[in-house]
Amino acid sequence: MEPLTSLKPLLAVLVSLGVVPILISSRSPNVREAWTFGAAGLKFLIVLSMLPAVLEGRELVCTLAQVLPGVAFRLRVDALGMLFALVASSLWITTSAYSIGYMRGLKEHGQTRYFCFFALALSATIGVAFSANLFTLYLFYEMLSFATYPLVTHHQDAKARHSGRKYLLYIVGGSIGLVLPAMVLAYHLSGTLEFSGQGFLPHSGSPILLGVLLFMFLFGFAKAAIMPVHAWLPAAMVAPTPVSALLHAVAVVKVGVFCILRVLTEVFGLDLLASLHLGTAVAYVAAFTIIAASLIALTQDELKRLLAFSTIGQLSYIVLGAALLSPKGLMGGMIHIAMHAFGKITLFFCAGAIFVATGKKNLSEMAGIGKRMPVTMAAFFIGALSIIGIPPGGGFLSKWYLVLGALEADQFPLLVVILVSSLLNAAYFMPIVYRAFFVGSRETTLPDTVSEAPIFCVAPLVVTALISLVLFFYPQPFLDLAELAVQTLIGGTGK
Amino acid sequence: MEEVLRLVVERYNYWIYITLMMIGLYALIAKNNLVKKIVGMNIFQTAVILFYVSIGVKKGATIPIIEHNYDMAHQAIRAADYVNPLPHVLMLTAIVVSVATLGVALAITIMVYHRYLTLEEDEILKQIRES
Amino acid sequence: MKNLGLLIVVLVGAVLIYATTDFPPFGDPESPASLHVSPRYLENSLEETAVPNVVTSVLVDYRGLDTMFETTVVFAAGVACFLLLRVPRRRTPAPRQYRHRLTGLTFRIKDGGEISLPLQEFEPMESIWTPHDFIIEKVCCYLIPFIQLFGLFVIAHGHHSPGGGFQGGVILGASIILLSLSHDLRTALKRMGEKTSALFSTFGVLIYAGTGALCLLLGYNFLDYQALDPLLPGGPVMARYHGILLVEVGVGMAVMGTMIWIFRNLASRGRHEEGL
Amino acid sequence: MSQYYPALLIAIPLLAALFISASGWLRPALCFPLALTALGGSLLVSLGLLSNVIRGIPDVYLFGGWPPPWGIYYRVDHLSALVLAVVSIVGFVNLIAARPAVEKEFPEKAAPFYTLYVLFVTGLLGMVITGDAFNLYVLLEIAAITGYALIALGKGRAPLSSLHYIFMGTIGACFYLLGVGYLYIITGSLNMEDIARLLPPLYESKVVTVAFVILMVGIWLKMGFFPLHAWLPNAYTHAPSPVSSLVAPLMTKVMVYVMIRMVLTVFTVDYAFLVLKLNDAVVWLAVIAIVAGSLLALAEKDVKRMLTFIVVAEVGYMVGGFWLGNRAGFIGAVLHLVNDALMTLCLFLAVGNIVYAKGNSQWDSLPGLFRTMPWTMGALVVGALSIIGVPPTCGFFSKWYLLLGAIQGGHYGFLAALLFSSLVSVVLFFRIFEISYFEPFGASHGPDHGEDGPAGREAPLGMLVPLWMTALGLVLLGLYTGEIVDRVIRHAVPGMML
Repeated sequence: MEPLTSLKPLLAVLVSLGVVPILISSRSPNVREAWTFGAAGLKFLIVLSMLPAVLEGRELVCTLAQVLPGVAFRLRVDALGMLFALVASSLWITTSAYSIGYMRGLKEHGQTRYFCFFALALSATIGVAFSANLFTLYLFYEMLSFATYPLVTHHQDAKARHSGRKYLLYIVGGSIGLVLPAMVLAYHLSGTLEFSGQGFLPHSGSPILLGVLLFMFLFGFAKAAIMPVHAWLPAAMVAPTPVSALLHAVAVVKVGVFCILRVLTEVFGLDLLASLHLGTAVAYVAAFTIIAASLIALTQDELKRLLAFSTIGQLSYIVLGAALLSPKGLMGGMIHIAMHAFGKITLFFCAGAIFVATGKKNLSEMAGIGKRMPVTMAAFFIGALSIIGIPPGGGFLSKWYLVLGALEADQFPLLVVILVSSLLNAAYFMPIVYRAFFVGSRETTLPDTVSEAPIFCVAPLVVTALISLVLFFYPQPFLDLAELAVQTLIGGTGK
Repeated sequence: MEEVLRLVVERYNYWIYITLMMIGLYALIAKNNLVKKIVGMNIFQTAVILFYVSIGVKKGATIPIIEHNYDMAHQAIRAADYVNPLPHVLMLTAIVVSVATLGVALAITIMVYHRYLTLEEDEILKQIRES
Repeated sequence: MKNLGLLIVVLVGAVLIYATTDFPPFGDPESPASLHVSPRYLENSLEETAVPNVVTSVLVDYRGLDTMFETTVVFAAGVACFLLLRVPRRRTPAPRQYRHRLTGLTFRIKDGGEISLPLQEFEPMESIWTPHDFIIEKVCCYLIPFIQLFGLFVIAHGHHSPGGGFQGGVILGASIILLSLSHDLRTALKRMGEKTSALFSTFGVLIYAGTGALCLLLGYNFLDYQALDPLLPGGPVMARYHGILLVEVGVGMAVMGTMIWIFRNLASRGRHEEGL
Repeated sequence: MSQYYPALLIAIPLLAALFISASGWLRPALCFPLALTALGGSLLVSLGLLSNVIRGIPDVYLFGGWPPPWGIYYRVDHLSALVLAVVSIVGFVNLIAARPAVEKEFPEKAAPFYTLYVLFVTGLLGMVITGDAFNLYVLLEIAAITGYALIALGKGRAPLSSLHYIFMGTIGACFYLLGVGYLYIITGSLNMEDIARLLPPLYESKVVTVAFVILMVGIWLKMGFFPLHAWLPNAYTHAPSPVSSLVAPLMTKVMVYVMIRMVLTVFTVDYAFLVLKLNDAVVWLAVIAIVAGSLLALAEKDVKRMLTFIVVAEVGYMVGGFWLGNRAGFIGAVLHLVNDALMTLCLFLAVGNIVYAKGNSQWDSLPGLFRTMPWTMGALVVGALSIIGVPPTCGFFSKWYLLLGAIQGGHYGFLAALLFSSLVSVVLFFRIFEISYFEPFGASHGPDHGEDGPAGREAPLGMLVPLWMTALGLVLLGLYTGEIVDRVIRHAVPGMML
């Protein structure tokens, strides 16, 4: 069907960008946060308003400027982008609420700056989701990198500085050192950067060159945290928890994965990957990351670091799903973007709520916390279920599709990897929940005064936990979107 | 051999300017005293001027000022009778430029001297390092 | 540094000498430089501009733009020396010295005090001061007017003999510089103040550029002196002739003013004191 | 009217410079408005020229009405119109920003300062537009002499640095003059196109080869191309900040333009790339320039000095891009010329603000700047992102073309050098940002949230406005890259490179 020309994608990107001057100029925190909320809600509504058209199978396009021959600064909303944008924009609302509770609860400094860059980062995220070509994608990717830097280093101390360095080293080093030349090379080979369902790279290119190109993209988009370029993610956990939650469970890392999905499916195309056996190679790299990250997560004591390694593992599921090159696998990967987002953000919110209420970061100090903060820990349990992939957590669905995909692709070793990793996930999450609820009161080191975190902290995590549950029973919008996305990819190949 | 000799004899003017120019360049690079450097710079510029002026020379020609009351109706002016005026014009400009450069260079040298009380470059650099 | 310099010099020299072998021989009337552009100047200058001195006509007319910028370079150097060296006079209390004009007696006034005697009989003086040499002073007094007259001649006669604005301007400037050398800076400054020399230099260039702009206003190209025809007698060719003269006067003024200006700032490190 | 543009372009600022000088003696208050009017006027004229060129109206202007090669003529084509616009924009914007600094540092010398400032811009404009090789030399010297004087005005070792600049600059200019003389002696002409017409039968002559070499060496000396760059960092560091932000963006760029002009118009691309076959060697020199410039910048602990080494590296970008000898490389070089002028302006203006507020730009004066001077630092970030090459700032697009050119030309050394320098720029700038963001440690903690941070004030509005105009210009320029390339630069690409 004909693509629709529409300004909506641009609006969706700009709405948070436009709110930044207002945030800077307003002195009252209440006004500032009201604006943040307003922008978040508006953004979600705009994204939502595009959903029907996308579900009909149409694409919304908005061309801004022709910057290079054959390359425009162009936004395009397709099913996959829609899926991601829905997740990101809906979670911005909850995170905004959570941020207010968290930042005020801890009396953090520089809150105006914080909300500004948060809004910028969200703009960039939506921009990535709606990019029509590699150039636009790269633009927003870089914008996100630099907008996140002040958030990661929010505390402005030596530790934050160190993490900030690591963050830049991996993210910017990857994007300039690897993605940029890869992009130029791709442009040189094909004369375009426009995404297309079949991929735009010519099939005639030398296999070695294409292989090198693929891995330049794979490791260059370091936000996806595929080993060995994962080390920035645990380091970046020095950030305030809402930042970790939204950016490092949803926006930043998912942007990385999303970029890799785009590269695999719409730059190379499934046929090309299959014919060069590159899919399998990527799949094994992802598989290694999954297992290794889960094993490392087992050894962690600091809750946020554990979550970080868990994230690294989960991200590679998505890459793995795409690399299977089978329809079901692809679908699994795409749905996992949503499922993991809701599950993981719940977990991060819980970690933050615990920190606000008790000041504790380490698991060893949290024994018995379930009795003091029952709501929080219940939500934690649901989130964990979703991540592990046990019904009624939404994560079950995505894992189901991934397993199907592995079967479809005849990749039994990968099937084993998925299952083993699920066991490992359970192995690092369940003890936490167990120790939270089922230890004697004598083992608790927590003072008696501890109770639930402020309402602004608790309400969002309850909401996200509930959504995780709901998604198991009613995954329709995401399933439909993913199916549509897969259809355009596979349909193009004539299957 | 004769060939080489002829080459030199016919073009000795260029050799002279090159020699002068290299003297200037050497002074610019190797001399330690700032004023000597400026002198070298001037020699360098003058060498270029000499080069240009020597382009304009024509054997058997006179200065490019047409005789007064030249009877143009009967006799066309023959360019070969007068030396080429263009290099002279250009070099007037170049001379003025070199004077201007010299003026500014001297002004700045005075500033340098006033600031460091010496014109020897190594001493100035030593002072800068020590401060 | 010395060895490096030697190396560079030898290298550059070798490259330059390498090229000379393809040069036309010295004084060759058949060289391309003598055959391509310049013949037209020689053959047509008299006809087109009525100026027999071809150097002048090329300098100020055919390649008048170069010369305008050349004058600007001089002007810029003057401004540059002023900008860098001139010390603005500050009224700080300090011991001052005065000389009685008639007797030559000197007085020293302590920090910022005032003299009660009639001021016109005294002139301020600086500590660095050498007495004038009578013979030099007088000889120069007689020389200077002739030098200046010669300078004016060189400017005015540039169309017909070697000379022109630059040469004449330098001679005029030198006359004032001679005055400062033979007497002292203050005497020269009294004859021609700093402001005067600066404005001379400015307006000299302004005459040149203004003439060009005038041509533009009259509907011709910039510096096309033909445009001055309605303003000057003698037809379009003579308009060029007169235009050249006008511009030469401007150049002379600019060069004279700037030479004096630069000299003063260089000689007194921008203080404009009595001695040099 | 528009046929007078080339004359007006030069006449307006030249006359204004004279009026400024005169008004310095008669009515000092008029100096700045006059300068502003002059540069504003030439900005309008240069934009007019650009639009003429885009609309395909040729602009040849015969001075004195004499036809070439006897007279001097100015010629506007796509390339020169673009560079003219850049020069006049930079000159104009920087002039606005210069005022507070001039009033603070040398109020009594405003008149000669503005005179020389306007003359400097005049010289550069003339160099870009002229079609006569010797006229270019005279204009070069105008720009040079005013530049020397303006630089020597700085504090500390500025006069010494300026003197070194004079020595090197004079050698460079004399080499240029000598090269023109060599061309004159075998062609008899000084007009660029006339020389180009006469040269082809003489390609075998040693004189042409040597003329080419010394011309290039002279121009490289003037632009600070790597082994010949020694004068540049000192001169640009110690100059007063309004001067550095004028000279650093413009002088090197215009010299790059002169290099391109010489190769394109005088020697022709065929000669430079096919007869001499120097491409590879020069590109490798550029690689060394980029790498060395970046590495030397790493060693500096003064923001301004660091920027000067970045300028050295950026010169390598442009020279290398041009000598790649293919279409993308050429477009990249020209685009980078435009972009880099604005990026350098933005960075030097920002540093100028820091110097204005803090007295110097050493690392010691950086801590807490994000708090005390958020606007200045914000613009610095934009400029830095552009140098690094982050879209949508313009730096990305020229880098893109350069990278593409490197790939198309198979010159992977150049590719690697470009990426290396981008990465080094990240390090360079984020070191600065880290210091000014994180330090002093502890200032941002505690319940008061660091209200009692380091003292300091934002620069005056008169400096911030031009700074932010430039910073936004970087983004706009980036978004309009397609237009610029399509309408202007594409037409300047010589036929051989297509």
